[in-house]
Amino acid sequence: MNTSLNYAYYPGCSSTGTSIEYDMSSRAVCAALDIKLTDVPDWNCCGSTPAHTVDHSLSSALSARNLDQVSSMGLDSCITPCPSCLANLKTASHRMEDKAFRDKVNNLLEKPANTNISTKSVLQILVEDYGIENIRKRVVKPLNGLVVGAYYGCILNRPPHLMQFDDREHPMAMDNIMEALGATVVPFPLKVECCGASFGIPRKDVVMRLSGKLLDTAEAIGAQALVTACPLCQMNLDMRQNQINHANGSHHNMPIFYFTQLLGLALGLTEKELGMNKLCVSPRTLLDAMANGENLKEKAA
Amino acid sequence: MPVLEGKELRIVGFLCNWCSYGGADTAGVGRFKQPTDLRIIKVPCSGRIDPLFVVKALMNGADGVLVSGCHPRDCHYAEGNFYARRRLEIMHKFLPILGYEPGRFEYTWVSASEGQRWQQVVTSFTEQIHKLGPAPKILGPEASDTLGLMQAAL
Amino acid sequence: MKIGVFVCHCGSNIEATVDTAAVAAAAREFPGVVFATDTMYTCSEPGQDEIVEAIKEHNLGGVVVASCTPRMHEQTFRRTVERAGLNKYLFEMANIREHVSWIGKDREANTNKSVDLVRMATEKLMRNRALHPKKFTINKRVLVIGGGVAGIQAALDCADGGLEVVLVEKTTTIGGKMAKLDKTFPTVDCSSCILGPRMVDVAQHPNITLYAYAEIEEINGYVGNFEIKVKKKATYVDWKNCTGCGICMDKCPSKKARDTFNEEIGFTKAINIPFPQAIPKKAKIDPEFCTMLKKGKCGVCAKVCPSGCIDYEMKDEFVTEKVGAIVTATGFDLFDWTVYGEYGGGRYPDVITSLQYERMLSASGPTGGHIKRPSDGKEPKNVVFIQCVGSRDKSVGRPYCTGFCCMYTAKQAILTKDHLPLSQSYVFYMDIRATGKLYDEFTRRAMEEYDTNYIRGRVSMIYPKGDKLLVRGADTLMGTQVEVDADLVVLAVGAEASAGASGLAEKLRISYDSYGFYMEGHPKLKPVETNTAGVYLAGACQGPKDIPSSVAQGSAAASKVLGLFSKDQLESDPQVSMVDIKRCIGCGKCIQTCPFGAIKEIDFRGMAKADVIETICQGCGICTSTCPQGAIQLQHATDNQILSEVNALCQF
Amino acid sequence: MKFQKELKDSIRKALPELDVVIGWCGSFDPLHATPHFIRREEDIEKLEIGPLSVHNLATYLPGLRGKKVGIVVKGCDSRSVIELLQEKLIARDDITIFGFPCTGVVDQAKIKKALGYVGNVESCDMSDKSVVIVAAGKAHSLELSDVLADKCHSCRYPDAIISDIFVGDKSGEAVPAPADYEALATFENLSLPDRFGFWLKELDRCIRCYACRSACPLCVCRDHCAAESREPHWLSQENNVRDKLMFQVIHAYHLAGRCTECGECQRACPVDIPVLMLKQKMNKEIRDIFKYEAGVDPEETPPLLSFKMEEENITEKDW
Repeated sequence: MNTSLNYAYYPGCSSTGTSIEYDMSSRAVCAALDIKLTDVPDWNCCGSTPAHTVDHSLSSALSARNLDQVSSMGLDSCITPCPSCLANLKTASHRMEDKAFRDKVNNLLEKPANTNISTKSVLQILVEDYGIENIRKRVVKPLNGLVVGAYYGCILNRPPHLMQFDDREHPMAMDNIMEALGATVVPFPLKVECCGASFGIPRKDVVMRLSGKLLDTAEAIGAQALVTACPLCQMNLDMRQNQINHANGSHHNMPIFYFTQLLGLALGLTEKELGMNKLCVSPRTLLDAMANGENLKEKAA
Repeated sequence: MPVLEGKELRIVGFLCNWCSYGGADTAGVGRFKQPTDLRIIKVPCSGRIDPLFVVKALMNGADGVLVSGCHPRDCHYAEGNFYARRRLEIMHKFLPILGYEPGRFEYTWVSASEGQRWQQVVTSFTEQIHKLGPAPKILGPEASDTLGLMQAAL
Repeated sequence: MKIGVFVCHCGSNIEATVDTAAVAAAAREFPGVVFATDTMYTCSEPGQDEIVEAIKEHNLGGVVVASCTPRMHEQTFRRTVERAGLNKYLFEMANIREHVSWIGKDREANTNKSVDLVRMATEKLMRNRALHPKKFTINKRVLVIGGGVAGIQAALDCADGGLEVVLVEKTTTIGGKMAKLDKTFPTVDCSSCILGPRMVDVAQHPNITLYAYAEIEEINGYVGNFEIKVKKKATYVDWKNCTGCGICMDKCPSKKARDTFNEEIGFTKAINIPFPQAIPKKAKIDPEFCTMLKKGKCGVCAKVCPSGCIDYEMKDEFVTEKVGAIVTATGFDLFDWTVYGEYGGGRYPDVITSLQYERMLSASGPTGGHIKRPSDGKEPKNVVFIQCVGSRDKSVGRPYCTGFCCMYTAKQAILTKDHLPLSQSYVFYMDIRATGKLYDEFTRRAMEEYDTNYIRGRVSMIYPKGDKLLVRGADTLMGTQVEVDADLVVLAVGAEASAGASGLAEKLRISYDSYGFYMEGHPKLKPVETNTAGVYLAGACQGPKDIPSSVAQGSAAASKVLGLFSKDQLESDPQVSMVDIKRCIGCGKCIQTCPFGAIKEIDFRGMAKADVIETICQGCGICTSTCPQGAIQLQHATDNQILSEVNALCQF
Repeated sequence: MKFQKELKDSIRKALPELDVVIGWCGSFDPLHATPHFIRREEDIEKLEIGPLSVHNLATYLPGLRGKKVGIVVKGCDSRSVIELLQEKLIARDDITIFGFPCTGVVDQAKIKKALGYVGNVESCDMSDKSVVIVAAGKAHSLELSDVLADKCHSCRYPDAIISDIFVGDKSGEAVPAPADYEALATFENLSLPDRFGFWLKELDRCIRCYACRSACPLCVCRDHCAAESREPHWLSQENNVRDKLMFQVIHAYHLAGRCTECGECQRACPVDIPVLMLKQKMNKEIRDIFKYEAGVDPEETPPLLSFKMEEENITEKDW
């Protein structure tokens, strides 16, 4: 399919570290779907943690510069895989509509920033611009009934007026994509609950409790894996799964995929391109079973 | 005379009895603070308002004229505000040829329950008129009475 | 004209921010004013007496009172000047309270503005003429719209008072929301036991004509002489012969029709009688589900009907009724709670509305009075009630309090324990509003005797956990989060204006607030009147109301109608248009634009002229602003009267 | 003109059934025409039509209500007839309309301006393109197009839109282009204070003769005009510019959606006040908002005497 989709791509800091597999798989998937991405030149931190909690103008100045970089590319829309980056970019644009605030921010920058840029998540453009039906047509290796729960986290579509994407209480974007890829989607009741990310450093006990509940629930509804669209959620559930088990006395062994990884798999991309080896909880068994053509839904039952 | 020099401008309101006059009452009952410039003339229906009253007020020295009736479809007399809307709109568009800024005259709809909306309308209309400043005035029987002063002002 | 001006202090309401003495002093300088004074309470008896005395002493020809809005006391003062022998239209009011003293504190500006308003009033007054009403005969029949408990009460009271009543009900049975209830608070007596006999009374009353499954198509005319076009919707059953035996319903093979009476807990048949006590007890076919009407095949009901009254060809029918007054009792609808995503947005079968729960509790309901979870039919153990769903919530556009949910939730918690003694009820509430007789005692009983766990806080999320629903919320008194494993969640959904309320308001020419509830004539003093003469309100159409208040309003509206009809003739408002026959050129533009058909063309010495039918003219004045030469003038709002006000304000 | 004879023949044929036929004939000098009321056969020969037939004869129709009237109309005049019919101010059955292809009429003010005072006019020849006026023994030549009325330059309806008898060949089926309001647009380039000053200056000359009103075919109130009434008392009778201007606004507003821009008001003005412009402004707004043009369809309703629940082209102020 020949698409004319063309976006500026803002990777965000996590993509160079903890969520490198999200970045890899996002790029690979877009390439496979003929969606053209051009990296924002000389991008910088979006100003998310911790700037946004202590200094609004600094945090927005960081984002504003990135948006201005996009505008210098001659593009008017920018996508990013990370919901936290997205929230901050959008917040900056929104705040910059206020003249007093805009002046304050522009003062911090070399030159006044054009922040009139539409920003979306990778997930959003796949659903809204590319279309799930078109994704369905491109599936070459269906997921064979893999039983997944879709976990969106708390900021992907909230605050709703700012994010303007999907239902704030009951998003379905990833559920629908997974269904199109041939997975068995079990309704995950805690799909917009907090994983505890912002307490990741100061109050690990809270993370253990909140993320633990997510894993408990996922297991209770029979999910073989969770899919996420957020580097922080993924990190808490995947990297900290062992700690959670230890803290809560649980025995979870649940792979936590980025949705782009499973999407890539179904599009026929290799595990390597998708960074499957970067996941802490090994998806090996599931991947092998899928590769062997086993029906995972029956297996789960 | 009618206005407090330097503080108020002369703003005339024509309000229908059923909705907007009641809305202004509701605003009063709610103690919603409003600028003091506006003086209200009560008429039974916005359909009763001959747009020529608006012109008459302006030519007699009003700085702004505000008309308010029931929302379309809610007219107590079923159709009055529909006629009013056409006639007032035409006059609104006509006034600039005489030399009056279009913003000197506005018409709107406020229901009897909309005290807050009334406050909002009065406040922003009064601000609008203050922004425009005093309207051009006809200062005497001969054109020269006015034009002389206009020249002097320029 | 010698004019007297009275500037009211209204206690401190006006005096605090307006120098009334200065206003009176300024008024004394106006042309025509021979007497001006400020008074403490002009509307009080001594205040009114002062006006009467001044009229006599100074031989006044007209009076201006500067006080509150004319909507408050114009009638009062008109009667006062009439008492002193003046025509009541030789009176004007300047509104210096609602439009001046209450909206700003700048005493200088307020005083100055008040002087202006008094000047306008005196200038207009000088152009007022004595007006005399005409008498016209009235039709002493009353239309009641809506057959809920308020409408039933109004209809019965009017009928008992000897009036002929036409009762129009949208659904196939009267009874309204109350008929769906199991029990009523705070007495916990059976709803249908108290409402049922009143419904039968309606059916049997010789003075009441009932049109069920009918709607108001058109309303014309005015107080005393309305003409109503009623649409009798097609039922496909000849009600004259239907005995309500129910055989058709038994045999109907189409079993998936929407059961609106039971709030769609389960289904009903395509031909059905909503419930056994329905009045009228007649069957109706739901064309959406009837195979015969949809596909032309079936016809079972026609075969089994013993009185042969099935008519698949039936069409809507229109009847015209003439009445002199209208009572509107169209009730309320329930807020669509599915906008609350945090409550599942409608995805969880075991999250239900309070009215659905009520049907479940009712012995004549779809579960025979057994509390069963819709998902699996099991008896619940933990039942969670959530209050203020669509009440007191700006985010969903419903900032008002529905007012009766606290009470019915307490009742439902009590009934839950009665039905299932081992159950535990939880109520998430914001505040408890129990301000009726025996109401607070009742909610305390729910807590203390029935062991209902009241948790003050909102619910943030409901999600399924196994076969239960986990309800998570805040307990704001404890400052903690609470989670309850619920088997069933009941949402106390708020009331909103009934669908179609605004459409009916447009036909009735009455106003409604931004939520669609009808506006009463005065929030305190005219609770059942509207600003349209001859149209009255009863029950929840004016705002959410519980049963006792609705019944009280039904009776109040009836008493207003009986009062109106106590005279054989009504006086028409003389504030109507009048044609100056010399000036009229017979162009007919006024006839063309009059919304009421109140102007006709007459032949005057061979020339066409316009003529106003005074009893039909409603006094809008569209004709006056249409007539280019000003030959037709609305009395009391003539061009000259309005121009005099403009000129008083804008003196070059 | 070549169809003059044909017209006279048709009038001759129709006259027995009619009380009067209104046309034009020569006036006090060869440069002027005057309305001509044909009641008898011998009046017919005096009929003259041409560039001097400036008067809109429809003005006489409401006053002759009840009589059988024949009327000769230019294209622009016919629109006034339609408007009167639309407002039921005259009865269709009572009037017989004679149409002809008009090629434009002169604006006497332009001739006066071009020639100045030339003494007694002895003859006037208006051939297709030029005007030759002999006065006091001296010939003066003008281009016809230079002295045609403004409205003729932008004429969109040269042929009567409505007629019972049409003589001559129609100028064509051309679909009329939308009116352009060039002069109005130029005026609207002025600043607001300049416009205000303009009207005061112009109206200062007004002598309140009300010729504008008397010439207007749609000023049907006649003796009952709001301008001179006390009930209602819109205007004082004092000599002040405020009331003079107010009258013009009243006139324009009362004509809103009715005026066909025949220009009689301005032609009749003895002190040359450009009063037509106010009516054109009303018409332009009426056209923009209601997509309506007066005097085209006798079955239409003037827009200010009707309404729509939803007005597509009215955007109300957002507060």
